[in-house]
Amino acid sequence: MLSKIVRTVANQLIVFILVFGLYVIAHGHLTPGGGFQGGAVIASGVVMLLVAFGSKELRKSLRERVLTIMESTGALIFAALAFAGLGTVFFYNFLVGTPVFGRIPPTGPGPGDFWTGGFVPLMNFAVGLKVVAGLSAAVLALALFASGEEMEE
Amino acid sequence: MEYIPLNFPFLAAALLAGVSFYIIIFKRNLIKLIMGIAMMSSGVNLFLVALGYRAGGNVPIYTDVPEGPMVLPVPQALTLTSIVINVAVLALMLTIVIHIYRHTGSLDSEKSRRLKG
Amino acid sequence: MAALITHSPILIIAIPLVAAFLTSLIGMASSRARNTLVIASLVFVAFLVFALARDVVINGIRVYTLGAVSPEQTIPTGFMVPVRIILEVDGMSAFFSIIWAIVSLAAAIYSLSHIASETGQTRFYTLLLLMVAGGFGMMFTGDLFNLFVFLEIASISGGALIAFRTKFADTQEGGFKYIVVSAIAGLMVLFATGILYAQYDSLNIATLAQVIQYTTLDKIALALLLVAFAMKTGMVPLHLWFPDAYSVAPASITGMLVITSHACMYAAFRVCFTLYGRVIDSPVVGWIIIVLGLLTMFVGVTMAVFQKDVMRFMSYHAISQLGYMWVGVGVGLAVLGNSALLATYGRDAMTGGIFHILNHAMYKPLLFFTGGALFHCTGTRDLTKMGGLAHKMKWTTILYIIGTLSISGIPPLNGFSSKILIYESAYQFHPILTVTGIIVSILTLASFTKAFHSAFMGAELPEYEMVKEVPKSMIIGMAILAAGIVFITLFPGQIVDWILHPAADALVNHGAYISSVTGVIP
Amino acid sequence: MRQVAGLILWLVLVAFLVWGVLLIHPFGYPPSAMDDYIIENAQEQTGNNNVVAAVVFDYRGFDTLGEATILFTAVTGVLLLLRTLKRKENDL
Repeated sequence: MLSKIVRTVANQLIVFILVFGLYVIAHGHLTPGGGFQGGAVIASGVVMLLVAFGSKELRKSLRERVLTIMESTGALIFAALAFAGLGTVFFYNFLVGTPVFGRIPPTGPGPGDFWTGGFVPLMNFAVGLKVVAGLSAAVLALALFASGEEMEE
Repeated sequence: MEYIPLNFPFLAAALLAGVSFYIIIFKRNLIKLIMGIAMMSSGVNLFLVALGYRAGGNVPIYTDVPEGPMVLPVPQALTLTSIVINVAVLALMLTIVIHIYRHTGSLDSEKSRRLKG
Repeated sequence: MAALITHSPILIIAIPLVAAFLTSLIGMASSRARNTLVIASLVFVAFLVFALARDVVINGIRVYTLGAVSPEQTIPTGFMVPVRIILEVDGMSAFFSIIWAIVSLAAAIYSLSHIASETGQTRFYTLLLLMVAGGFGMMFTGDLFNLFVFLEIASISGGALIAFRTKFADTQEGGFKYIVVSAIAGLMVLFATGILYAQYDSLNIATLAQVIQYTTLDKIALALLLVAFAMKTGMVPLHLWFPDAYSVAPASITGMLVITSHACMYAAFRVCFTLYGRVIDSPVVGWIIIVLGLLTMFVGVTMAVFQKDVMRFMSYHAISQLGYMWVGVGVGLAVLGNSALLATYGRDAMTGGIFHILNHAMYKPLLFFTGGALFHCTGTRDLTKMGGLAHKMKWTTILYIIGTLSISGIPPLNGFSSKILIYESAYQFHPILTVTGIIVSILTLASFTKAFHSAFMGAELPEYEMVKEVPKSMIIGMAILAAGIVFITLFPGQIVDWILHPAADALVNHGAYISSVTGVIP
Repeated sequence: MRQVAGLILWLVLVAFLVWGVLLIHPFGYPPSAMDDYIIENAQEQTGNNNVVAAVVFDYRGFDTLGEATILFTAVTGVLLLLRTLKRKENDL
């Protein structure tokens, strides 16, 4: 655990990191970024908390079991979105043309519309969830092991 | 915007991979070996992403982009995939190295080698 | 049913994936439900594999374009090359997927009691299913980058599973070596993919095969691909990591690793025969493969003779047996350009090599499983410390004998049928191949007899007085493979007609593979 | 002796790589039939302004499923290897 100044600053900063990460994930179909990148941003915020508070303290609010459930859920949502196109073909972008994220942007450079992209924004969220949980779980597990803590099954 | 002689970016990628080969062949410390593999993957990623560059091209993202040619999107997607794969490989390798260190008390690949023959 | 067959190429890959994700959730609640899910999904996948293989052998190559308007629409309307990822299942892929389905099912059943006393079983089964998905992906994909992705899935899950027993130091070293070798091989494949993409702006194997020119760059890419896949299969002189990794994994995983090395062999065949099939300088590459294959046979068996560790001993034999397949298919590759020689003996040599893959995929996992059973009961892998176990472990002894007779090529058993095919056809190509093969075969029989003697025969040792026969699920796992051996022994001709000739013809006939994607016969 | 052999192997590898990359098309002028098709049609076919996102999740979505699976595999592997070896009473 680091000094009080670091802990306080980390506590404030995590909000901004979360917001930025969510922005990167949510606008993955419009601007540079996406699920992997945004997930890595948020996971780096978790690593910051780990450094500031130490693995024992962080573990009180972030159990490995919860992270594992989050990761599997993210992966399942991703696979389910791919399976949903199976009426036509696996990975068929079935949301294009529907009211949900189904708008087609005008061809060529433009300002961008949030409700476009078919299943891509949803997949970005699923992948983001998965990456956040996965990277945090891996780093947390390494930190716990290094400090001699017992892992839960 | 001009033609760069000798394909300089590709050469840089090849040399990066070459340096990492040196590390993998000659260094005995396991952490250095892992760093060598990380460098090799960086070299390959650099190679892939350099393949997709088009002279004077913009990012392949239509949101508020200036008119003009775009760089190729597929190598960027491949590089993204490859980066995530390398992160995964590195995490697993580091975990195993922690165990090796715990068992043998050494990171030297010659000292920790118990499997013979 | 027709829809199921249409979608089966993707379902065979996706069902183990989804089952893996579900396993990690369900495993938290109930271990019984988790085991049921694992076995049920693998049984269903095996059913799909057989249905798909039957369809492919009867109706020809099946393509599946992911994300297109219909599975058969490989090329988008108004364009000339494929844009999306295409799965392509021909006779060769179907053949390998049958092997993989059988062995992974047997390994999962075997694991049920083999790792019953360990912690972390939920994650073990999750990784096992991911490895299954990775293997099927490698066999079915028609896209070079996708091949790399699935190669990495299979390698990473395999590496983690090798290191499963973390309390032993040697498992960690074996797992580390496996992951390092896989990472380097994967990066070489990726570099070669980049080179091919840079020239032809495509990643689809069929499209690349149609336009490939065999320039210097293509030769470099070919060398990189072949070295990478040969390294993953443990071909001499890149075999040093192989026994270290294979001997320390849990026995069920070792059995599956054998098949992942066959999957890498499949990838090497796909590169030689399909991707470069139109342009390859086949005698040169064929001879390189044959010489290295002979070396692999010989080095593997000579190293095996001196081993005391039962799993290590079998790993060296696995290297040696892989040499037979390289030689058999290498002879076919060397005469690929000459249709007369190909008809006289080339096709038979390739059929023999592929037949040997099938046989090896049955008896080698069986032998590894019996080795694991010995470890399970005695707690040691050292052959010199075992003895007299035949009295206690009757079923294991019988299954071990079946495996031994088969690997040594004793006449009625299946190992003989494939070896005789290789010997006969390779003799016409060059007699030295057959001579080496027979010598290696004799050495194999000798060393397995010696191992049998030290582990099973002799007086009962006092320290193994409490040893009992292994639990039922392990015997069932081994019996599945033994049943496969018996089936092949009884019906070798039918096996050759049903699946081996279609597989060998699929390798030679790269035109069909290309035209089913591009619609143009090169 | 080993050092010399390693050095020769290394030099051969580097020469091989450098020789290879010097033969590739001039930097900045790649062949681009497939990519041009994607750039032109990504907006209309998938509705994405971000062409890279369209490639990652739509055209080559299966690769991304594999990539997500690899991350899942590695995290599962890390947690598997760092597990406690002691067995609890209600352990699964």
